[in-house]
Amino acid sequence: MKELPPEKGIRNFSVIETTLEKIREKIREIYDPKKVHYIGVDAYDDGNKMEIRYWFLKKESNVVLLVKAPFDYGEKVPSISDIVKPAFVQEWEIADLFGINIEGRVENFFLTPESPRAPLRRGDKLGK
Amino acid sequence: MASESKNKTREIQIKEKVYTTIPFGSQHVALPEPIKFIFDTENEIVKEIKFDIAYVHRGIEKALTTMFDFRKAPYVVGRVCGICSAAHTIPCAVVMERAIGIDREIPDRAKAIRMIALEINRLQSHFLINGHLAEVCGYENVFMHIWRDREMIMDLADMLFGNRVQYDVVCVGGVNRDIPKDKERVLLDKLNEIEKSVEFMEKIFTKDRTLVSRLKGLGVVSKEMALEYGIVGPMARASGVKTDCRVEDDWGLYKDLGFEMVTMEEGDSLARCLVRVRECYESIRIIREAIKSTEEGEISIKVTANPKYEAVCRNEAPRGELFYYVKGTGGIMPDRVRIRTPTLANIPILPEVMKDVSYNDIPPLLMSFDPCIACTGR
Amino acid sequence: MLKMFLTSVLNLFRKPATHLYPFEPYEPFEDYRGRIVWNEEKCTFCMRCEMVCPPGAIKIMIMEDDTKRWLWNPAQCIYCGECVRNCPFGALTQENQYSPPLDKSNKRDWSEIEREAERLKLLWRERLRKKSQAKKSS
Amino acid sequence: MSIFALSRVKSPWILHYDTGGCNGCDIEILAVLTPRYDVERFGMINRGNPKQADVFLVTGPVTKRCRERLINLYLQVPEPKVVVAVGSCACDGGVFRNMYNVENGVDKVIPVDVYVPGCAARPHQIIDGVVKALEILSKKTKENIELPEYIKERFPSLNDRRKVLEEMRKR
Repeated sequence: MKELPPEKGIRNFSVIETTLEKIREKIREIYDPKKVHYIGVDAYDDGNKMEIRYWFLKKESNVVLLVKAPFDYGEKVPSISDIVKPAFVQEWEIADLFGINIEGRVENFFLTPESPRAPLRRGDKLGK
Repeated sequence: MASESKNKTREIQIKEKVYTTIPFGSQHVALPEPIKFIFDTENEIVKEIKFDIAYVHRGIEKALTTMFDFRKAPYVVGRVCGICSAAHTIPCAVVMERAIGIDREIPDRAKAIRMIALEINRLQSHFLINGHLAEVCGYENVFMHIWRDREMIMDLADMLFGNRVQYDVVCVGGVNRDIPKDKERVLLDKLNEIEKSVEFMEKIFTKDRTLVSRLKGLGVVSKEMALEYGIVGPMARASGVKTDCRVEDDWGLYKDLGFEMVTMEEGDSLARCLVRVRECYESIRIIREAIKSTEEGEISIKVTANPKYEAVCRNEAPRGELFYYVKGTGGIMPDRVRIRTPTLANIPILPEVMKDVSYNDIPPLLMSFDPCIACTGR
Repeated sequence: MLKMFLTSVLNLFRKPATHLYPFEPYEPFEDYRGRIVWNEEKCTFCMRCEMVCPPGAIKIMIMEDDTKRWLWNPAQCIYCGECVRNCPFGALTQENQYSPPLDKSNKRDWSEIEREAERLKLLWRERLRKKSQAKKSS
Repeated sequence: MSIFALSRVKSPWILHYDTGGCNGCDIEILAVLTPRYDVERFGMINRGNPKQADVFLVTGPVTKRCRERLINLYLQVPEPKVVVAVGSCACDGGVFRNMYNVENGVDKVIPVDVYVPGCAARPHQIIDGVVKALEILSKKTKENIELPEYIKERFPSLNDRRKVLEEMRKR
C-alpha cells in the first residue's frame, strides 16, 4: 500500500499497490475533484492473475498516479462510480473487454452478441 | 406494502403515457458518425437519455498487442480517428520511445515538426466542428464559408505531409519527412490568410445575432460540475478549468515557446465554440514560432531496441486529453496498450447536461461537445 | 446595409472557389503520397516491404518453379510510404498520382491471394530444407 | 453519353453511412459537398433518408454491430441503386483487416459496384468514383437486379424481405 515514486526516463508515473477490499477506501482517500483529475480505468491480465488499475493525475505536481489491485478470475470487483462519477463508462467497457464482473455492469456495452467474448483476456477463458 | 407497489405501478403507467421515446442515430443527417441516443421526452423536454457509443468498436488495443509490431503502431493508431490523426500518432510514438528509453534523444527538429503536424491537425479540426455547429444551427451559409477556408489548411497538410487527412509523418524515433525551406515560406504565407479567416469566424460567432442567441446559455456546465465529471479539452477550458496537456506533458517544445492557455468562464455552448476559435490564434502562433526556433537538421534517430519498460504519455488532442499507456516486455509487440480518448471522458457528462433541454436544442448542444465516436469506440 | 451591398457586388467579380474537377485537370502536389511503383530490375525479393507493410497490402508469391511475383493491392494499401522508405535497393517509388476507382472487373480477391501466397511460401520453405539436406548428405 | 449529359439527365441523391471507419473518409465526403469541390454541380445532395437515395456511399470496415444496420439501409434504398465503397478499409479492410470485431470490407456484407481506394480517399477520388458509379447506374434497370447469395439466403422471397424489415424496425 505504499506509493512507489516515478522513475525518470523509464517509468514516468508513480504506483500505489493495494488490495481489492481496500481499493474503495484508498480511492476515497486520494480522490478530490479539485486536486486530482480522474483519467481512466484499465485492466491487465498476465495469464495467471488479473489486475484492475485506476489512473489519476495530481494536478499540482503533474504526476500520473496508478492505483492497482490484483484479483482472481471470476472475483466480484467493486465499482467506484459513486466516488468518481464519470468512472462508469470505462468500467463497463473493460468489464466487457476483459469479462470482469464489475458491479452494475451492462452486458454488451462495447461488444455485440456475435463478437468473441472477453477478447483481451489471456488465461482462464470464459465459458470453460 | 400493497399500496406502495400499487403506487409504483401507477407511476410507471403515468410514465409510459407521458414520455415519448425518440431515437437519434445511428444513421442521421446531422451525424457523420454512428452514435445512438435514445431520448425519453415529455412535451419536447428531454428527461432521460441512454447512449450507445460502441458502433465503431474494432479492437485496436488487442490488435496492437497481437498483429502489429511497435514500429507499425503509429500508422495503425492514426486510423483510430481520422479527424485527430496526428494527435494519435504523436503520443503513440512518444510512449513507445519512453518504453524503449530513448525519448530524451529525439532531436529538436523532429519535435518541432511533430508540433506543426499537431497544430495543423487542431486547426482543421476546430474549423470542421465550428462549421458543422453552424450547419446544425441551420446556418448553412456559415458552414460553407468555414469549410471553404478549411480547404486552405487541408492544402497545407497535403503539401507538407503528402496527405490531406492521414499525415503519417510521425514514426518511432522521430519523423520521416522534413520541411524544406521553400515549403516553410509557403506555410508562413498561408498562415496569414488562415489568420484572416479565423478573424472572420470570431466575428461571426461573437456578433451574429442568430448564432449567439441560439447558442448562448445552452447546456451550461459550471466549474464544479466540470471538475466533478473530469471533462477535458476545450469543453473544460470553456468552464474555467485550467487544463492543457501541451504544458503538462513534456514531449514537445511548448514550454520553451511560451504557451498561453485560452479559458472562458461561461461554460455554455457559445463559450465552448469561442474557446475553439481563440485556440486557432494560439495554434497559428505556435506554428510560426516552431518554424523560427529550429533549423533544418537531424529528424530521426535509429531505433534498435524493443520496448521493455512501462510508460505513459498525455497529449492534447483537438478534443482534449489523450492518454496512452504501454507495457513492454522486450518483445517486438507490447504486452498491453491502453488508449483513453478525450470523448470517453466527455461522454459521462452528456446525460447530465442534456436533461431538461428542449429536443430541438439537442443537435447544437451535442455538436458543441464535439463527440468523436471513432475515437470512443476504437 | 451598405456594407452588405458592397460585399455582394464585390463577390460578383471574385473568382469562384469551386474547382471544376472532372472537367479541369488536377495536378497533385509534387510529393503527394500516391501509388506505389515497382521496378522489377532493382528488386531482389528480400521480402522487406512485405514485412513492414502495416495492412499487408504487399504480397510476394514464390511460384513452384522458383519465379517470383510482386503483388500490390491498391484497395488495401494505406499509402503510408513505409515500404518505400524501407526498401534497401530503391526498387519501390511513390508516384504523386492517386489510384483510380476500381470496379468488379479489375479488383483482385485479396484474401484468395493471401491464402495462395501462404501456401506457396510453405512449399518454398520445404524445398529449401530439402536442398540444404541434400547438400549436407553430399 | 458523356458524363455531363448523364448528370443532367439524372440527379442522383446520396446516402452516406459510416460503418466504423476512422471518419477520415467521412469528412472528405463532407468536403466534396462544400464549395471547393461542390458536387452539387452534378445534382447530388446528401440526404439522410435511404428511401430517397440512388447512390449509397459506405465507409469503414463494417464492425459487427454496424452490419445489421448496413443490410437494413441497403434494403431500404430503392432499386436501381449503386453502392460505392469509399476508402481502403471499406474495400478490403485496410489496417483493420482481420481484427476481431471487423468483417473485412463492405463487399462481404452487401454487393459493391465501385471501390474507391485511398486512405483517406481524396475528394478527387470520391468524385471519380461517383462518376463511375453513375455510369453503372445508367445501365441498371429495375429488372436486372443481381442479389448476392448472402441476401438471397436470408430473405428468399420479397414478402419475407418485407417481414424481416418490419421486424428490424421493431427492434
